[in-house]
Amino acid sequence: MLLAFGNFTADPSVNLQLLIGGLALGAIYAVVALGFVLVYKSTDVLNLAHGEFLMLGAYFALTFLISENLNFFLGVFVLLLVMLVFGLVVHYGIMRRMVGQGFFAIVLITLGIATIIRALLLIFYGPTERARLDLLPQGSFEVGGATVRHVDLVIFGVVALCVLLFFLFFKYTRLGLHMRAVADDIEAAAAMGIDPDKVYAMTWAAAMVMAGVGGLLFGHVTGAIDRSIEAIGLRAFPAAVVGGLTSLGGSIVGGLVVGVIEQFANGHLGTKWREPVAFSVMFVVLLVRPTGLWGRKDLERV
Amino acid sequence: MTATENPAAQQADQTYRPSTLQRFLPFVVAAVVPFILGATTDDLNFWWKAAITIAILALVARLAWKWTPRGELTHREDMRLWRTPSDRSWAALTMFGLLVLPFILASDFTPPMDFPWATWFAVVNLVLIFAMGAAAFNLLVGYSGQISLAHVAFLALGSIVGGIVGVQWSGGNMWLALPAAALAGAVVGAISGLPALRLKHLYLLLATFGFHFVMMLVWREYLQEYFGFVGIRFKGVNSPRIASWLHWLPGIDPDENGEFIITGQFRWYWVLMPITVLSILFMVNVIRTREGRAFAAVRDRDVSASLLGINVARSKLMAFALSSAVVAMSGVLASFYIGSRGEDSFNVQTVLNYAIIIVVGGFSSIQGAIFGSAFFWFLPEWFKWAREELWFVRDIEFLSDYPSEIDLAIKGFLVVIILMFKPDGLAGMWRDFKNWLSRSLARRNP
Amino acid sequence: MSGGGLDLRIQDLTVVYGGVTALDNVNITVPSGGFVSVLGANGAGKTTLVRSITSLLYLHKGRVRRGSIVLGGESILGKKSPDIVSAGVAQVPEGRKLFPNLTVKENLLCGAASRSDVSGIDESLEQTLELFSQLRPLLSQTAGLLSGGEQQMVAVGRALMSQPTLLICDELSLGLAPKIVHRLFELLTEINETRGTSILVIEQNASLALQHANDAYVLELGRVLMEGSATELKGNPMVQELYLGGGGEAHTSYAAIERPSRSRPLEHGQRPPVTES
Amino acid sequence: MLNRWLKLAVVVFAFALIAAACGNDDDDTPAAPEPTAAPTEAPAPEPEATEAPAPAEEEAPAEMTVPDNPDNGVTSDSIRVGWMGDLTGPTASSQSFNSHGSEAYFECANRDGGALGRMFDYLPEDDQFNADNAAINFTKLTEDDKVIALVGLGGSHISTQLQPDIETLNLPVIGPPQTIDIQLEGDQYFNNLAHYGDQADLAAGHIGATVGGIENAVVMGISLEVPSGTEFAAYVEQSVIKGGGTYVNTLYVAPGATEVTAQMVELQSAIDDQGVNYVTLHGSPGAGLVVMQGMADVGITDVPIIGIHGIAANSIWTEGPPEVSDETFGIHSFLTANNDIEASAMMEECASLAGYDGEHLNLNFAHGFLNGYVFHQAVERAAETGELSRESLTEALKGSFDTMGITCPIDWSAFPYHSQCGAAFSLDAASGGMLAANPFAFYADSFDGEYGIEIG
Repeated sequence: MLLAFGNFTADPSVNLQLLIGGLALGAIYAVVALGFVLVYKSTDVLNLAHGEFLMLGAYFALTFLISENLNFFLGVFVLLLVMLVFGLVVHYGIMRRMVGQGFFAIVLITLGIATIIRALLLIFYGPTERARLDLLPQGSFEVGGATVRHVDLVIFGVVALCVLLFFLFFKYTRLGLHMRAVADDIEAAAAMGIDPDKVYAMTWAAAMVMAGVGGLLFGHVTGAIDRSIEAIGLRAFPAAVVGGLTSLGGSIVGGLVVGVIEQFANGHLGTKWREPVAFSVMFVVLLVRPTGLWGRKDLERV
Repeated sequence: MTATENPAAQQADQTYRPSTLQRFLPFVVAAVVPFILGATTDDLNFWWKAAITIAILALVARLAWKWTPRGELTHREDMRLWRTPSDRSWAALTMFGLLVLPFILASDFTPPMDFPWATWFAVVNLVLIFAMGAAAFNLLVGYSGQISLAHVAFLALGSIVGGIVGVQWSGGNMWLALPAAALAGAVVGAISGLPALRLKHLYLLLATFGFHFVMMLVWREYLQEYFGFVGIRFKGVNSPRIASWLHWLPGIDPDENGEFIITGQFRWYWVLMPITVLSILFMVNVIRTREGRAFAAVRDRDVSASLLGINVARSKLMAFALSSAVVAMSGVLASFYIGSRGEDSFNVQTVLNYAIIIVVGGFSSIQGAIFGSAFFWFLPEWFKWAREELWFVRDIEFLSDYPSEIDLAIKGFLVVIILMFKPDGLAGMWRDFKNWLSRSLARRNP
Repeated sequence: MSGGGLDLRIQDLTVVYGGVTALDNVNITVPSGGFVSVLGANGAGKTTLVRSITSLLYLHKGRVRRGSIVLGGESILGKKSPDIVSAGVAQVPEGRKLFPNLTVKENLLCGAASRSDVSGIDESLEQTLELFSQLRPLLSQTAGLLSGGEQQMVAVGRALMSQPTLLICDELSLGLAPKIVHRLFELLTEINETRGTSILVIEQNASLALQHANDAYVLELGRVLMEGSATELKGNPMVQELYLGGGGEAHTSYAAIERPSRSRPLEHGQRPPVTES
Repeated sequence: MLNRWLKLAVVVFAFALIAAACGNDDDDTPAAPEPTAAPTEAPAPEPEATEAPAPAEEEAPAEMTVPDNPDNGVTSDSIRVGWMGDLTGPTASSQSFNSHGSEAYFECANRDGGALGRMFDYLPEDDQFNADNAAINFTKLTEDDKVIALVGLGGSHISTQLQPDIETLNLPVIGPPQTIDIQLEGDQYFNNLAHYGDQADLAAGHIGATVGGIENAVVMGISLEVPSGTEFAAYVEQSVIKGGGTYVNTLYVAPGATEVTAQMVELQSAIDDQGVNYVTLHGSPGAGLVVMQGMADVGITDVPIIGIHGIAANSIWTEGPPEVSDETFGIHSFLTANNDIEASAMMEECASLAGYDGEHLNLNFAHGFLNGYVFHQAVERAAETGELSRESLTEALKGSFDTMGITCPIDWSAFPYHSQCGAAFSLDAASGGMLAANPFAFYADSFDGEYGIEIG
């Protein structure tokens, strides 16, 4: 029984439920992937702290919306504002000085930031787990024997909206154009009078706001709000890679694909296969098509 | 040709002159430390020990002086492990410290201010194990430039091999498990390095991270299949022993059954210290070989490296294999030293811990791994001691309320600060300090 | 704005990267409406000079140790690069440095990043397209896919989008066919003459640069080796020898000229480069 | 030349000054640690009580005095006792309460004068869910602090790694929070939690009582995918089958999982196909919450849950979805202050004295609290032999102890030393504490001592 290889079932409602669960999980992965794709695309930083940012968002949501019991919209506004300020702090306090440093040093500094956030959350919130949030519409309905939660639909909607907003922003606004220019070539952009510093600060703020949104959403679907939710940051890597690390739309599709794959691995092979299968998929994508499904071509390969 | 005749040689000689003082520096520092400690204790024996220490140090200093080359460095000298007299004296001092320190710690030395000596002994052992693993990690990531997050997977591999060879097959023979783990680490390491032939930087990092999760699956399966609920037990009946033909060595006394079981911090130290020192020297030596310099060439620019006739693929796989072999060995040592490895032994936090170690210690220098792991393990103990003993720390209630959390925060802040302001880490600071001291001492003496 | 360029005065400029001195007491003047070229081989410090003017040294961990850069009577040293662009300095960077994933139009619009007048930007875009008429059909093309000559035109056009009073061109000729380079230089002359924009050309291709420029400087190993009017320098035997591939009689004077050397004795107060083993 | 040395000397001197400054402050070197009997009710800090201990001794009442035994944590003014476990890390939310309970007890005991004229010196060490830290902490506690006993030992494989050393040192361990087989092998473990096998029996009994006879029970296990989860599931399976019930399968949840959709799908189909009518749950409170939320999400609200002691934490009920937690019970061996027990007032008082208000309603706090109380009793009992050492304490522990009603009376006279006590708990909404569904006596039949199956 220890080497349980699961039971392959052909029951359609089971597979449907797994599919729906996978899409729900995938939507969360998409939120996370969107966050670090945004940062990676604009600033070339692989942000390993994004899971912690998300956790920060979830805990802040807990504080503003549950403990302080603010009005929902006011609370969300305050949450996003705080996250935005935090993003500016991360940029102006730390990342700004790292421009021009080596790739791995920047990866490691995000690990340092992650460590600090974890320590601070431990100090201020303690180790005890909290109930998940229940501010978005609760309840569910049945589709072909499978349960669909209202929250999942809200998450889908929010994620789609975010992607749309980002798309419009990048395509049609001056700041979006400048962000893309900086992403392409920071020195040339600076020579054209675009202030990379400002663009980076905006990027970090936007990523942090995304993490706030993600934390708020994830706080509604995780079993409990505790330290373990930071792991979502690392678990969403396959999603980002499959979608292509430089493509916002790709991160959505990647998230959904990886979510479904994970859920089927979990359901049919057993829970321990979850991460290995997801990361193996990532591995194969990396070897076969490192740009992911929609990523840019100009990546670093041997 | 004497130095005065050739201007170039004269210049070289001039850059050398300060180092005559430099070579004394370690001994001066070494002599100062006992005096500082002595000033805070009433232990009279301590002064004796300090006096003997200084006498021996003076002797070593005399020898170091004698070995000092004059004038230019020849190529042969340049290729030496310890090139300059100051290198040599630091090495001598380190060896001396490594040999003498445990006796001081294990004796009835009365420390000033309730210093937790025995704990530090345990910490020293862990530092040795971690330094070995971190140095190998640094060799791969820092020196060879192959970004990998899979090193903890190789610790797990070491544990698995230790479990199979050291526990299941031979009932506690660590000496068999070590080479087996090195072999397995080299083979699996080379395999895990295959993506490096195609991928770089970020993509390599993610690929190796994927390898980590696959290895964790293997580890969990193995653990549950063969060891059930409690994890592998490397201690107790499976404690490693020292071969009977080694019992003639001084200080190795078998117990009443004629066996020498490695148990307790003191005995473990004598096992761990030589293995760690030798493996680190081995890696430092590798760097000096043609093969090792190829690693750096590939790191800096692999295209031009291949134009220079370096087999890039071979060099990358070599780096992976070499690093993984040593990491797997440190995995075996850690398993037998800690005594048990369970489900939580190789989590992502461990990956991050190693990253913290090499950042704080200093990226891309083998020395940095030693500094880093020492710092990583000593900081919490030092902080604990400070909270209990130092008045200005003791009074801050906040610090005592959240000790582990603040440890964590300090480590995080240090990683950030070091990467921002001192990317060379502690090793770099140490080098700067030595340079500054010898320069400022030498400035008045043209 | 478009009438009359500003003058640029660089005095005693010394720039270091870490411990290495890249520029040493450089004095260069671009008069208002002038066309100046700076010649030099690889490693002479030409690109560093551009970076110093446009304040991009920080991206390469360099810093100005001494000296001043004054544009139109106002010091621009230490200003941030967006402010310098706003002050009227535009550059065509070495190697073109287009934004490869952006379209040609977006690339051109990025050139106007320092401006906020929407209608003015549209007007400039139109002017630029008139100047480089073959770019018009390529507007929605991704810039990375263009040919080298087209890319260089986009790069020059992009620089003009900010309506500069001083245009700096770094290695305009690099990797391009001579015909295209000639065309570009003619265009520069045209811009210089019709708009009055001051132009500073950093070049390895000395014959071309000396042909179009009024004044020229020769930079070597971080120091200004020679300066003078373009015609003057064209006649200089050493310039002919080194940069114009000139005749044999120059050998004698080559040896006679004292060239700066990196291994010169250190000046008082100057710290030696830190070398660590 | 001279200048150089002068500079160096200045540096050295500065170092020495700094060191001396640090050193002078707290130089209470045990220069003359006279093996005197300490003053009795006195707050210890007698100014330089080296030469004249006589006046204090005269007033000593008939209380027991024992000589100092610094190698075993007994000094002239303190008795050192350690605690090892996770104060940070994924299991901290249950284990930290345990440490707080012990700390609260010792705060109270010290306020009331300690024991044997000495104060309890409680030394909790944080393993941070890491075996390497545990190795350091154990060395610190046993070699530097030289504690006489441990009143807590966390982490299953951490106790595995330490077992040989604990035996060598003859170090008594009171109430390790985990119950795993390894602790049955050691003569030093005094466990006041029921063994996993007994808890499984109890769960089976509770299931039987709920569904009208164990033979009607169709049970599905949900365990955290760690070795102890496998162990608990195997015991439950054995107990249910022995009673004639049906055990369907064990579902595993990965540690740190944030959702359990796939497991719920399988549970749902098992309910539909095989009629599962009970779920047994293993894991930390966090993992328990994840499972309960998952059940609520797919609408499995009519299948009751019974969980092992990690699940019996208040947060399961206060934070979990009410439609599921209403039907949830957790097995534990302790009572909290809201139950009608002798120690209620004392637990509350001590908790607030130690700054842990409200935690007296937590089962793990009660566990830690009792560990302290048992240790206190054992110390006084050991002192009757005339010396206080690890050996005499171990011997003294092999007996029965008062528990102030926090758990069943403890009798550790026969090996293996663990509790025969447990009950199914759920949250009492009125008091906010945990309430047993039935008194301990009700479940006494479940403790048959038959377990220890071979698995794996």
